[in-house]
Amino acid sequence: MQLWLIPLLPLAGFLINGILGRRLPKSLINAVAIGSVVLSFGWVLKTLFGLDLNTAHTEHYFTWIQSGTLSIGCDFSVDRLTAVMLLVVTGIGSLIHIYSIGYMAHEGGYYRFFAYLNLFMFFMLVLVLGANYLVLFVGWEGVGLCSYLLIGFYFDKKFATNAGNKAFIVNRVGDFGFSLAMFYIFRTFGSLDFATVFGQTAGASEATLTMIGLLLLVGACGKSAQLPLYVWLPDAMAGPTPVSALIHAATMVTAGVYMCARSFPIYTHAPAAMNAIAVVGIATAFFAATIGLAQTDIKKVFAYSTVSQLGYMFVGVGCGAFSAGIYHLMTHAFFKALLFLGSGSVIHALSGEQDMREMGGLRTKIPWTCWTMFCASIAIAGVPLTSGYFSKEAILAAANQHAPWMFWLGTITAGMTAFYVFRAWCMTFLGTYRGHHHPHESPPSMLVPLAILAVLSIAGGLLFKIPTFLATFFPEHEVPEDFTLTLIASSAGIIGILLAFLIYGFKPSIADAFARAVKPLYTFVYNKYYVDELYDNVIVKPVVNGSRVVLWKGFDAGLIDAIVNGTGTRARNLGSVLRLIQSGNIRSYATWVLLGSLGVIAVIVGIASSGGMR
Amino acid sequence: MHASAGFFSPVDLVRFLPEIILTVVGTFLMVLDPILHKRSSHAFGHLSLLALIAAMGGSIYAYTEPGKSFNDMLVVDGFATFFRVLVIGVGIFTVLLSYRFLEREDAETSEYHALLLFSVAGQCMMAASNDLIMIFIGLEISSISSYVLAGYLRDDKRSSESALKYFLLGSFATAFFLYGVALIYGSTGSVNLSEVRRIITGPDVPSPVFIGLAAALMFVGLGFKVSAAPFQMWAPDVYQGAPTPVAAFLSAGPKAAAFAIFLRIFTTAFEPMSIAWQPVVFGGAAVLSMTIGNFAALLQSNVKRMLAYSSIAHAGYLMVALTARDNGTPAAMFYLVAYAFMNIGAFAVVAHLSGKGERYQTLDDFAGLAQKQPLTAAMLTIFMLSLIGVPLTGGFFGKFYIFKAAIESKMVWLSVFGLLNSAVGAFYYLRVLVMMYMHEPSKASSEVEPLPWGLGTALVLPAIATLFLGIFPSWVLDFARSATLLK
Amino acid sequence: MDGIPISWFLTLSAILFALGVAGFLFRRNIITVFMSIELMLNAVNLSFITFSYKLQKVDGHLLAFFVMVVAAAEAAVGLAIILTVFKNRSTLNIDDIDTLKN
Amino acid sequence: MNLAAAFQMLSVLVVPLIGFIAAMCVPRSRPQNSRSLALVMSLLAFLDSLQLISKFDRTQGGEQFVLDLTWIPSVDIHFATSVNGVSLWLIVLTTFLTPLCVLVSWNSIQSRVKEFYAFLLLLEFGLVGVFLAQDLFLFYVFWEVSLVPMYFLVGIWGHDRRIYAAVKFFLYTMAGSMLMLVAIIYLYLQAHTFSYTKILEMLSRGDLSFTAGEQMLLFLAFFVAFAIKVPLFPLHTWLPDAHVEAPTAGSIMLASVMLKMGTYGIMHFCVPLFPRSAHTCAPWIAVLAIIGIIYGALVAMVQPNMKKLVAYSSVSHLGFVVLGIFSFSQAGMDGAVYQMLNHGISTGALFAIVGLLYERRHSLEIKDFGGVATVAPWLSTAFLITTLASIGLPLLNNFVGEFLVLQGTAMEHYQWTIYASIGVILSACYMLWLYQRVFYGEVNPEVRSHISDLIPREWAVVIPLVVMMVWMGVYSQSFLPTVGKVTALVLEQSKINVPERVQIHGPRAGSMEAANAR
Amino acid sequence: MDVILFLIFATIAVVCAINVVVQTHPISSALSLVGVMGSLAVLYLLLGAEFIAAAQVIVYAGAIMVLFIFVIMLLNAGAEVKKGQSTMALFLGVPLLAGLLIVMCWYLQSWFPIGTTVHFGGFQSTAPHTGPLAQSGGSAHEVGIALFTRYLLPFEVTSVLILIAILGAIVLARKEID
Repeated sequence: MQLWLIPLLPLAGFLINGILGRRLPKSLINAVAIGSVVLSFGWVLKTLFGLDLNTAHTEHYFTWIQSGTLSIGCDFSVDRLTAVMLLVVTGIGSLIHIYSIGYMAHEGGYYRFFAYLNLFMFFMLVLVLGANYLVLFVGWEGVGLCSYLLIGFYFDKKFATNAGNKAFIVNRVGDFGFSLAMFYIFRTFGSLDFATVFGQTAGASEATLTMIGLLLLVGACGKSAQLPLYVWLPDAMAGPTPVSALIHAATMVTAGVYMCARSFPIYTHAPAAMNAIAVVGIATAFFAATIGLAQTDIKKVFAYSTVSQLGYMFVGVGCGAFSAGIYHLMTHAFFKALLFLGSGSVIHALSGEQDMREMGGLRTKIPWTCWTMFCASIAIAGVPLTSGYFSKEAILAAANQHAPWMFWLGTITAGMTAFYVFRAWCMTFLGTYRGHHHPHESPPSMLVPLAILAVLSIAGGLLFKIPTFLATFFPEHEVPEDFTLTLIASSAGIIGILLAFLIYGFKPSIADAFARAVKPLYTFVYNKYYVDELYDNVIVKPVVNGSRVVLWKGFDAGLIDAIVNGTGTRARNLGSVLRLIQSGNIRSYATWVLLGSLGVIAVIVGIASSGGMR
Repeated sequence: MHASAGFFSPVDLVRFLPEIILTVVGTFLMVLDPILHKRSSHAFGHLSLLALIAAMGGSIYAYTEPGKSFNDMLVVDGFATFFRVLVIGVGIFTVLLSYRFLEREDAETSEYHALLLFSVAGQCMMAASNDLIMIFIGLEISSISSYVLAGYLRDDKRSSESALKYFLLGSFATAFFLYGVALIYGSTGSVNLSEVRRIITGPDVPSPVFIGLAAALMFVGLGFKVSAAPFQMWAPDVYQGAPTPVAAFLSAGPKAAAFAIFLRIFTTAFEPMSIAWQPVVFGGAAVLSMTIGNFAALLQSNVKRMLAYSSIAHAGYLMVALTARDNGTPAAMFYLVAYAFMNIGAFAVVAHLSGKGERYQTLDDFAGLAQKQPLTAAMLTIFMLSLIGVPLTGGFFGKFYIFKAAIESKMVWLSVFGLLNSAVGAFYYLRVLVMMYMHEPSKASSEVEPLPWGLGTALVLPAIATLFLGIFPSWVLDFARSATLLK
Repeated sequence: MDGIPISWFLTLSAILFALGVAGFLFRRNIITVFMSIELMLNAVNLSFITFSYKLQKVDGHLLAFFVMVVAAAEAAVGLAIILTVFKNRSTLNIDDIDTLKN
Repeated sequence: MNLAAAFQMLSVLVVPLIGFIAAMCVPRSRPQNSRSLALVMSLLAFLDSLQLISKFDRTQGGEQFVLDLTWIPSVDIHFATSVNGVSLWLIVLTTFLTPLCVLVSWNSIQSRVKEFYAFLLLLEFGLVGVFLAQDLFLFYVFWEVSLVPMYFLVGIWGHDRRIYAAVKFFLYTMAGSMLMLVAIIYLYLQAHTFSYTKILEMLSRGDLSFTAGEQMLLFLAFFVAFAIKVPLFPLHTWLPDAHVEAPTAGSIMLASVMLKMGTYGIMHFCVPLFPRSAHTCAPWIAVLAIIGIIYGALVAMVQPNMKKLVAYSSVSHLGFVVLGIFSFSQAGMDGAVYQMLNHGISTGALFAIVGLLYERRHSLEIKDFGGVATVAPWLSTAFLITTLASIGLPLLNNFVGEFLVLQGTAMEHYQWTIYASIGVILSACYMLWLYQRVFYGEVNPEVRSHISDLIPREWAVVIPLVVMMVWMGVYSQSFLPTVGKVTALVLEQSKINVPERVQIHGPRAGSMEAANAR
Repeated sequence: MDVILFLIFATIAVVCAINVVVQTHPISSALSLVGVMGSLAVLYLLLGAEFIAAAQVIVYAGAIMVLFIFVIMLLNAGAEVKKGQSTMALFLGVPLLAGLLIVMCWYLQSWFPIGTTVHFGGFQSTAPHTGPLAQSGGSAHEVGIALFTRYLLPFEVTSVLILIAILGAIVLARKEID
């Protein structure tokens, strides 16, 4: 079915734009960039319709790495899970590409931006399509690279490049776990192919599988910004907003969820690892949500929200509700992409302003943006019948079955989510304008994607019933419908919304008063619990300074080189002692001759006479 | 032996041919001195060159009649021929080196060349002697002419001091050697090496201790001549003070001859007795020589002096070969050839650069030579690399062969020590290269005159030979191996 | 006592040799130093002659003879060298002849 | 002996030598001629080596193009050369990089041009020789011969502290190779031949055997010489100095090829000759390699000088190679070889581009740069790709090597992999930080006025390197099969005389063992 | 008788030799050296070395020592000036020398315990008598025969040595003699 065409189209776009882009007119760049992604989307649709998705469809292209018994092919495969991911990636991707035309219109490095985006699409599709862990890893690393490049898109800004580095390096920590997991998988199963590996999981020991599962979780934590590796994602907002929408909300960050779901045969045999996923997920969800409550940068709010929502997905996967996790992955892609794009539109309108304290009252000035974002907000808050409602309910139901405390924590988090999203919405669109720019509505190229996404955010949950679609794919036990739980969870969301309206819509002073009342706590949360500072002081600085002072100056220069040079110095010292002997005085030379002769005599005579005694 | 015959046969004369040629021409030069005008001073050089070439031919011709002659005083064997050719070769290069030098220093040429020829003749005798008294006389002929040559620039303070030191200490050491000869005579009743060996291996073995005492005393004398530690003290002072061509000569010719004697006496004549102590004594001397030579050279700023220390170090390597006894003999022979070439070449460059009155001898004077005279610098590079022991040079193969012999004789520790020592040595040889290639030209190298033909030949030929020995060592090696001693 | 033990001669020889060495080491005048060498050679000669007697062979005499010749030759050259040194430095103190060093 | 094939092989060796001699004959006043000559000769050698590839029988694991001429009969030294699936690629790497070095030096070398190119070609000769030699003596000869031109390249055309660096480099290597010489001689005296193949045969037949102690000492003597060259921690301190001070071409050849002499030596000589000792020492060596990986990366991170940073990164990368070899697994060895080639390409490219930057800015200090990406986008792109290759991004070459090494190591010693993988994290830290500081950020006015983008000659340097990075990353099958045949042999040989060693287990067995362990 | 002669001349030799070493003026040393040589000549006679004894007196004590004294006079060498340099020679030299002497004497004593003893006329020529007197083994006749047969080559070669000595002396001292 020529699956290779799906990722290769964006790659071609990347190459064309990347190599020639500087000389091409913008329209051509647009055509190439968007064309390639849209074509790819089309090809995905064509492929999926042409396939029987009940069995995995695998294509082998060439052997990538071979060494002895180790043989890794460049293989792609499509099954139901892949299908969902492909659609989400190419679909949302296409929308965001279109959106970017408007958003990036006035930015430098236009061609570069689209080239990177296309490259991202390529890697993301490879990630999704890969039929073995290593090909998945290719995409995994590749999207990380694109994320790095796009976060640091404004490369003359120190904070942007810092954020890029941070993203890449923290991801590397995750990859460390992922690659160790791969090594362990190969060591255990002798292959990295999904089919081969998963076919053998039943026979493998639980300990081994738990080990693999936990290592994979480390990888997933890095990519999907879970505790304790979430720190890069908020900083990643330094990139252009479409990037935040595409990579850091809709697609790339969900790769961890995808990978865990993909590895379900391993996890189902390793309950401890699954439990770990769920715990990490719920903890992240709650933790990030609390931070989100206090942020004032609009994108930061949504960033923490993303971290939090990813936590939900992990809870889903960890509780065995894989399809629920994927469901939430999809709906989240809709509404979070929309939130980001919407905030992008706001920022665009305000010529780059991101601080919500400088906004307000934009409802009239940019109505399209305002109302599309409202749709997204109610979706994420889990207002019944919106897309977020379905997926979140599914996850919470599974959590309840898994461990009730997770349900309760999840519900509280849902309330907080609703609160901070609407806090942001209110601060942005209600009240009076506090800034000093001249807000203007965005061009249609931006508004059309917003509109489409708004529709999807509201209706996506109903339109695409992922649990049903994936029912045959994942071996899930049925979660009984429990109306009470649904009620509790949705009311938590609605309470959050109301509270937000109450405080930020009508009486913003309450918020200030409250903040003043719990000043230390507020500052603590506002500063994200000082986690960045903690990492900086506990890990980064000691490593860097230790390397400089102890390893380089101390060990390398101070010890090894000192020994080496010291050998030289000692040789010279010996030389200078020998020079002293060479006094130039004939009589002293003669004395040495005498000394030497006596020595030789002593030795020879000594040996000869001891031989003689024999 | 039919020693009763008081006279000698024509064969005896053939076997003594090189020495005859050299002494006759040497005398002839003295006679010629008043006849030839001083301006045509090159004539003496040409003549002695011819004489040396003839003597080389003579020594090869003599080898067509191998055997002992003059009542066993002399033996012409492969070994003797090898060393004769070697020392004559050294003589040839010394003559070539000296043309420009003598001209520059405005020195008498006839006596210089005569002395040189006599000295070479003495060394040839040493190489071919089979009798301690002949060895002694050959040694003295070689040494006394060397003393004079070292002090040849009699108005030069350094030269005369060098001569005095060489002379006094040399005589001092010779006295030890002589005492050793006396003790050998006393214990074996003969000073003929074949005889000595026969007696030592025979039924009436004299006291090994007494022989050992004699050997120790002789070791002092010979160790001095080869500048092996702990008798090396004179070498740096003498080499530094002596005129550079003479220093080149001293570091190669007498050394080679003295090693020939070492081999003849210690590994042949004393063989059954020396097995016990040779490794210790020679090994000890080797270790000391290598260490002292290499480490003291590290700090030298005068290149001649540095080369002197280097020659001490190389004596140490040769001592390693001697420690390895039979295995080491061909190795030592090969090494001496390689060493002679590279050392003469190195001294030739010093002679070339140092200018009138030998002003420029320090390392700094070599700065930038590569820019001013790339050919000279390239040649010196070859010599230095060979002295370091970099492959494809004679020096490397020599070292390789020596340490192979040492390991063969189960002296791995000595090899490791020696080779690590040569890594130390690499440092100071590299300094010369550093100076030549990596610094801006000094006054000396800016003023350096174009390469005269004699010096040029004495540079290029050894360079070629050094490379040749490194790439095709078989020639010399096979000869050295076949030229094992007549026992 | 019937004759003189050989070892007496040899010991005398050794003593003279040692005194020669001592002269070399302790005297400062170059000429005296040189004379010490002659003393050492004489000591060696005594050994040669003594051994010759012991072995009842004449070779030792020849050796001693050659040593004398060598000594003579050395004396001529040595003294000439001492002359040039004196001319250059106007001193005969051996300790002053140490400009070449280190 | 196939003469035509042997001739083909020899021509790769001889062409640079002819080039060297010819370069020496070019008049000093015509530097342009020297450059062109060097380019032509090095390209010729490259084409020759391509011919070699085409004639190479990929189905064979053993030595090919075997040539054996008696050189010094009296000591039984032979001019014995041949090519196997590993040395083939190393030779091609050498001949591939030399023309690039010529191009890179085109303008940057202005003094003593003639000698520079002569030495460069001589260096190529020596390096090719090292990889060809099958006679231990010959190997040693080439080993040392390659040292001399490099010494001059660093010492004459280097930067401020070039002399210190050159001498240090020379002495360090010399000290090690002296030990190797002793070992070679010792081996010869035991085996009565210098022929590597014969010695191996004798070992396998049991005609030649060593006591454990003997073998250990011999192994260490060889290993130390190679380890210095690699350089293995803690024998690495010559490397940063030599790299920083060397001219660009010198750095490229040094890092890309000369370091491989060490790892090639370990794999080609140390392991097959002394398998028991190799196995005994493997844990210790692996520890050193892992320390090197982490240590090199950490120290690289804090370097203020670009070349020094890259130099320390080499310490880290070469640690992987050594680790791979001493994992004694097929994948590990394959990965080690592949990593040698990868490092050759990617570090060569790093040095080349750093050299281009130096040519423009006359500084190597990172703080003197900033914002280069703005003024020289293509240069920056090239460096970015190289950086990514260097930190092991998939689809670029290093990834394949690192993956194989780590996977191979994991098959045998999983805990080693854990520590070694930390190096992968750290490599991203130092390289990206470097990239950020040099290429990103505000354009510094000095940078703006000095730095321009690539010119065609520089494109010619960069493009082949980038192409190779991608090729080797995407389609490793062009290279790995021949390598695998050789490493399989090496593994086979390394099992001789190692009765106590557990047989190398397949993946299934590994899983059982792992399962039992838990 | 022989013993007494030996003891007398040995004592003279040793005392004179010590005098050579302790005298600071070279002339005194030289004269003491002549004394040593003279007494050695007597001991040579005792050992039957007639020819060498004569040569000792003529060549050594005569020619060579005269040369020495000439040079001393020529250079007007005075008593040496003591400068505290090279104390090493003294500190190391004395014990070393004592060591050397003890070792030598010890071995000589132990190696020639009694064996042959020397008495005057104990070394007779083995060759058939050709003259009226019994020939000593070290007579000019015996030495001469050996010199021109067995030792012909060294003998001839010594001429070169003498030649070098002359040449060397000329080369080095020419200016002074001019």
